[in-house]
Amino acid sequence: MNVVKKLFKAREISSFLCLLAMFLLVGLVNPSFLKPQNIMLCFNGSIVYILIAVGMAFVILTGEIDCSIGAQLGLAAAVCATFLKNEAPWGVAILLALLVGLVCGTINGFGVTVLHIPSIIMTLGTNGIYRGLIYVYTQGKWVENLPAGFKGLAQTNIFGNLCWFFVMDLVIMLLVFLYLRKTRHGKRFAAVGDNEMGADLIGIPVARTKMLAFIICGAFSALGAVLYVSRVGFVTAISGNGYEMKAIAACVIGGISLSGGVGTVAGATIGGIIMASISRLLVFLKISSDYDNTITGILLIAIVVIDSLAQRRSVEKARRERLAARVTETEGGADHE
Amino acid sequence: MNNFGKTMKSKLLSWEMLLVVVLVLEIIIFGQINPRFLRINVLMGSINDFISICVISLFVTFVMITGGIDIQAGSIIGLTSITVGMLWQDKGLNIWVAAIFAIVVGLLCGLLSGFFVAYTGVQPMVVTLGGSFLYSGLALAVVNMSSSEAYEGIGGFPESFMKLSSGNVAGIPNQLIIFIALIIISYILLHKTKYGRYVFLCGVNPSASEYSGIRVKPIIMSTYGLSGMSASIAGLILTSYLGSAKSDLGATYTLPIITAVVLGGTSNTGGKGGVIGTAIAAVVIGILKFGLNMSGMPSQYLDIPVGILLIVVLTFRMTSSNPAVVAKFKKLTGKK
Amino acid sequence: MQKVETEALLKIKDIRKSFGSNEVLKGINLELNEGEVVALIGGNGAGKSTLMKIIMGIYQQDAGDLFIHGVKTDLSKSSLALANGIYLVPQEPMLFPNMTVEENIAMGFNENKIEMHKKIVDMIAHLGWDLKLDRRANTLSIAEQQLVEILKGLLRESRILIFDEPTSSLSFNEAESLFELIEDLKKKNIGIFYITHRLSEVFEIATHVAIMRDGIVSLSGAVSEFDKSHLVKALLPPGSELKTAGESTAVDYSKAKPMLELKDFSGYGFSGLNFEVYPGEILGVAGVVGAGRTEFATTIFGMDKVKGGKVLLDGEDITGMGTRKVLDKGINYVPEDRFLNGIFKIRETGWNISSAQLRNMSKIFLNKKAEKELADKYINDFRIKVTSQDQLMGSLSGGNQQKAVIARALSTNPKVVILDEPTRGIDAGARGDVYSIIGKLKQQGVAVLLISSDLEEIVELSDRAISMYQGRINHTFPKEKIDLDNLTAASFGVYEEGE
Amino acid sequence: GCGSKETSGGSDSSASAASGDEKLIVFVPKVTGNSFFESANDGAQEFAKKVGKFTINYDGSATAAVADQVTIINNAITQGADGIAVSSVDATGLDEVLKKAQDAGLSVVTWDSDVTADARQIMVSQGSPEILGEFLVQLSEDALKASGKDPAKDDIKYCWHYSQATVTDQNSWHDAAEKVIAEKYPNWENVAPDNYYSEQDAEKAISVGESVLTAHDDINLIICNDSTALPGQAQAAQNLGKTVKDVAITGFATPNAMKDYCTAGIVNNWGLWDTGLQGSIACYMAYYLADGNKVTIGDKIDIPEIGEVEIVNNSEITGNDSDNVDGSGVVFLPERAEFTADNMNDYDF
Ligand SMILES: Nc1ncnc2c1ncn2[C@@H]1O[C@H](COP(=O)(O)OP(=O)(O)OP(=O)(O)O)[C@@H](O)[C@H]1O
Ligand SMILES: Nc1ncnc2c1ncn2[C@@H]1O[C@H](COP(=O)(O)OP(=O)(O)OP(=O)(O)O)[C@@H](O)[C@H]1O
Ligand SMILES: [Mg+2]
Ligand SMILES: [Mg+2]
Repeated sequence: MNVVKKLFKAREISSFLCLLAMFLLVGLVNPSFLKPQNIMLCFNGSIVYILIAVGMAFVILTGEIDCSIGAQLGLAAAVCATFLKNEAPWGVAILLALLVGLVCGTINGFGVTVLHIPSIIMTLGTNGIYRGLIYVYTQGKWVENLPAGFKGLAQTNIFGNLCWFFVMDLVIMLLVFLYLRKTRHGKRFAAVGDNEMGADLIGIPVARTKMLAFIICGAFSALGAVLYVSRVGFVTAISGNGYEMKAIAACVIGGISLSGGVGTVAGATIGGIIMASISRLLVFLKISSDYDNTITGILLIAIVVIDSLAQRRSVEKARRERLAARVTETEGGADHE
Repeated sequence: MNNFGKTMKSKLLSWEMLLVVVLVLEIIIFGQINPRFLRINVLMGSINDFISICVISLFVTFVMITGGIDIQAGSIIGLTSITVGMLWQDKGLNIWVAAIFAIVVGLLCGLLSGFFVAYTGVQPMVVTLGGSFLYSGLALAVVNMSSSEAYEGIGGFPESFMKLSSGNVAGIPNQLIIFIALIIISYILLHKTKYGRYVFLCGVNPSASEYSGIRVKPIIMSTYGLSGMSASIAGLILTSYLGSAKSDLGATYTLPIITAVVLGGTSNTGGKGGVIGTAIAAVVIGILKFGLNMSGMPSQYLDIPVGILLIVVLTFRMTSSNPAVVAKFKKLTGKK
Repeated sequence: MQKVETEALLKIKDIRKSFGSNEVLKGINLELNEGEVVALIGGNGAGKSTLMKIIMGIYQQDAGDLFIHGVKTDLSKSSLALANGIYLVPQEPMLFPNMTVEENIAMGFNENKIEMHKKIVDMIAHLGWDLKLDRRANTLSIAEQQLVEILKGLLRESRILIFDEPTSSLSFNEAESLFELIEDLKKKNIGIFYITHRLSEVFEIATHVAIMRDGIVSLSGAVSEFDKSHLVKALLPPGSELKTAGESTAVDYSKAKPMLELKDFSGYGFSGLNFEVYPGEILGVAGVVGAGRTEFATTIFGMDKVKGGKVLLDGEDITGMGTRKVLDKGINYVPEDRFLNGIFKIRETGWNISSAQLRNMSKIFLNKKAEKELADKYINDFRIKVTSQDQLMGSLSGGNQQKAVIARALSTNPKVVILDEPTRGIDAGARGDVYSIIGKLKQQGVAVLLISSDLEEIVELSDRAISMYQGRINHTFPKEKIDLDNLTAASFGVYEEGE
Repeated sequence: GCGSKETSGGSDSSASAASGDEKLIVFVPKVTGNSFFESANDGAQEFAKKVGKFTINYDGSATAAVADQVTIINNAITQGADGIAVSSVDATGLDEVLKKAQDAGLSVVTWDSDVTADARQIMVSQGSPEILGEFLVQLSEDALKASGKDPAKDDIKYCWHYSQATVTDQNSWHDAAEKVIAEKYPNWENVAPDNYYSEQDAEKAISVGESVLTAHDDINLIICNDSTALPGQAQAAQNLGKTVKDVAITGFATPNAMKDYCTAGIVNNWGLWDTGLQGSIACYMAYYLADGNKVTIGDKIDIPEIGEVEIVNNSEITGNDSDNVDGSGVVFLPERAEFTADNMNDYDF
């Protein structure tokens, strides 16, 4: 009973319900949306978003933000694709992509923790730099005609039409979830975001934790880049443009607070699926594509506003209940309820 | 010790001075690379290309002082532009009436987002991200209401409207005059009025502001309205400058605006900052891009130097205000 | 590390620390031995917390060394301090707001969950405190947060434990149970630093006392060597005298018209309040933490919903008005949680003082001259220690911040002032200043509602007192009946009439 | 790879422009990082090296913003360039600045995407919207035939998938093609008259593509007149296991971007024109005009390495005689290519 109640209080649940409601609503309008095959396509389509949202979750949990992951993803994808194209072994290409992600993440972390630059500014700056480097690296050209085998990875399905990358994402997410919730080391991220001074007081290395969050975030964007390359099959200089905002939105929709300390990667994953599915929903709703942005905007605002109001209400309700419970009924009838 | 307050003030002053120095350096260096750069009409003309960023960042400063952020201003530019075009062409309104109407639209858009930020407690970044989608979508909806196609743009505006950006008074381009006027207005509003003080106080501690009898929510909401309004002014200028109303103008301005505000010395956590710094910083960035481009650097690479500038300047700023670093530095120089 | 019995547990040697040009510690020398409780006292801003934070590794000293058992030890990071068995219970609670009480306590411990849970439950039971483990920290009142912080410290098996004003917002019996525990700790040979502004506590639990003033330890020794007046004298700057509220002039209630009147006033956390305050009267409101005093005050002030009843100000019904209206009508409130609701930390002291009066001083444009005059007036009147009114609020000491918050409340010339824990965490000198401020208000005919958990304060200042218990007023005391015993008993709901 | 030479060539050029030897042409794409424009640049740079009389500075907006293009042109003027060859993001938005450039003595050529006729001197056109619209319909016919349909008789369900509602050229081709279809094939039904857009985001192109194929599982034809949308749509079909036989997917993209899909039997045919050639002609015309030459309608100009081109009236592309103004005309590209498995390996761009 208590467990069930607790589960329903979890913020991820409200995000999950939101996802469910969205799918069902679209299914009402256009039943073909609910075909299992299509649902799986939605999941397959979110493999990149899930990874970047999970990576972003680390940074946001520590109370910082990373506005450069779109460019990190693009840069790592460009490197990975270029090496693949030049027939480097896959492992080398993937490792190099990860290396790019780690370096980018380290630079961000360095700026935030050592140079004390506010993360939003640091990463806005590096976003420009990394994006510019993609142009330098690729000369603005598309990297295309990648080995068919590598592209085939993203088309290898298990359980019917479900891409194995999606399952991999879920496994990674689960491991990260357990790490963040159950291990002493993992709990540090939320603690740092929740109260930096308090974390410092009990001996949590704040700067190192933040640094680690940025590096992990970089690694996840690089991993996302590898999946991107496999899924899309070509890389352009604008690959990943704007993904940082989508990842942030995914985290927020998933119940992660931008002020740090609150939320889980499960929420980020659900948020990632929602963000990746919006453009699909619209196709099925038969709404003019002209309204893509309008509806995305309305959805985003509606979800976060409703969620926020519900949260506030429940907090306020709990407070009032607790306060009311303090008042004893000494003299009968004096109470005005 | 005695001059604690004064040193703080002079620190701020010197920050703005530093930006001016950077600006002068830029002009000198780029002038060396390409002497045409120094022609007065070239320099003055260059402001045309970043005036929108200058104008909007002045008022986004207000938002950031309340501890918020506004990443929707770019899409309000497009909405304003297409609104003014549509009203003028299809509804036959006088162009200036249409312009006023468009400014009101920008104001309302800003207020709507501001409302959500102030009254529902959703983080400003998310609300304005949603807003940026919403308003760029609405811009397309406005196009659909008009007789022209979205891709065509609306052109052929009357001469008087075109003068907004191409005319000049005593050799000073109108755009520069508008910019200076807006600097003065925003400066007075932020630093000389009660409203401006409230903006600061709400940014420092909203709860303490409530206890001081300040109506925090309307104040916060209003700053988004102001920035929306400034975005629509920028939209008008841009429409006049391009001679064409389009729904996707300004889509790329978000990052430069935030960059200018922060580089100008406004804290992203609220409570500190000012419009003069923002104004200078916006010009510093604009001139940097212009100068680099004139020196032959292709546009797609420009974000690299701007990013580096941002990081270098902030490193300087953060470390110089960090007592531990200052102490270390003093020790080092003292010993030598 | 080899233990050398002859060496002190902790030796502080010539510690120096400056913040910018502000030299806070000018060479501190102090020793702490096993089983000792060293009470550290000193005015606000004397540098007590700063010194403790240096020991804890939160701040780094500019010069000087720390020795543990005679071995020079690097404590420049909190992880190092923790490794050396040092723990600080901070003055301002630093909990993780989004974690539950239990998670907050368990964070930073290495025990497994079940063991930890048991330990926490046992400890709470032992102390007899009322604290729900599954509440999130951001729903705790400031007092409850302090309880959690203390728990964290007690559970930690440290060799050196530092309490920085642990009782500043605790009520009497919670403090008592803490003292009992400290006695236990003493017996376990743990060394304790105990910072406080309440001198009675020094004599109750400390073995030694050290007074900090002007950046040095001006006086130290075994408690037995001193008495209270001795300490007070050592605390105050030379030549100054401790102020009191002065003789209160009796209020004639028979003819007076009440300034503030509550009729069956109910809201969240309190119910059925009936009382009135007269001009020139100080009405003390006693009670334990959670009695609902802050709630009724903030509800009058328009911060929370009224559930029933009426508030009359000078005969006018102001029930349910918003804060701004209430302010205009002539009520002002000094909030309990200074950091959350009181100060604008990163702005000038002048801005802080003028913030409530601003809109009466200026229409559209700021009237900087009037603002400056206002701030100067209060800085002078209240003896707020600042370098200039441009000094940032966050860099003032706690007592001075508190005075500035009171100044802000008085700047609107209210008819009724509600002071909620006005002297929490401020030193004896500043406390005297606040008392004389309250005395002045009384003379000006302002009606003062004094909410305080420091019952001595109520005894000293009030013309009349009420006590609240579980959200209701359970007793009203005329001047002659106000004494510590009565108030304490009433606060705990055990007062018998005619006792 | 070979790209690094080009940029260094670009930055050197400002110096050489000052010395007056070679003309400096600023070559402006609609957007950088798009294979269409990049290959136009490749072709043009190579051509410039062979001809030698001018250098090309390739400079574009990364986000296809009008204001960015205006900035770039302004900079070209102040930088002292001799000519501009621009593919305009906006049909009228560059008019003012291009007139300013002409006043400042620069030659102004547009290519790929035009501005108002009197704002430029020459437009190097891949064809009028009508021509390209018809080309798209022809591509569709071929693709339908390959999937075993008879375009003339069978009921055909089709839709469009391209970048967005605000880009000029793709929308104008769409409009023209729709007119042709309405006239020629009343048996075709557009199942999504509002079109699908993927905003040049490759991932979104796949998502939208997959959804289109699922939401309309009986669709016969998808026309993707955008070089990001076409490979994305093809990838979507591949993900869903659809081949040429199930649905006809065609449109405009570079051969390199589509070869794999063609080999895999997902796409039968698609088209584009020789963008490198277009870039080369545009830059040459800019150089030619900047060199002091005047052109009038009917002139035939011999371009080294390429051959003879003819200047024709503006009305040829706008269909509006009033657009025929002095000193302004159009050059048409000689051909548009349709790629299939048979010829795609002859091209490398
Ligand atoms: N982080 C800081 N930056 C600048 N000044 C500081 C900082 N922390 C403390 N100070 C200054 O150092 C002095 C000592 O402060 P500290 O908190 O140690 O006083 P305290 O003795 O604990 O006073 P209280 O009894 O009010 O708690 C004060 O003048 C304060 O303004
Ligand atoms: N859930 C909550 N969220 C925010 N603030 C809260 C919450 N619960 C309590 N508070 C605040 O905590 C403060 C005081 O709580 P406390 O437990 O001390 O009760 P109280 O009635 O003020 O007790 P006292 O009689 O000592 O004043 C108040 O300011 C109250 O508004
Ligand atoms: Mg202290
Ligand atoms: Mg209270």
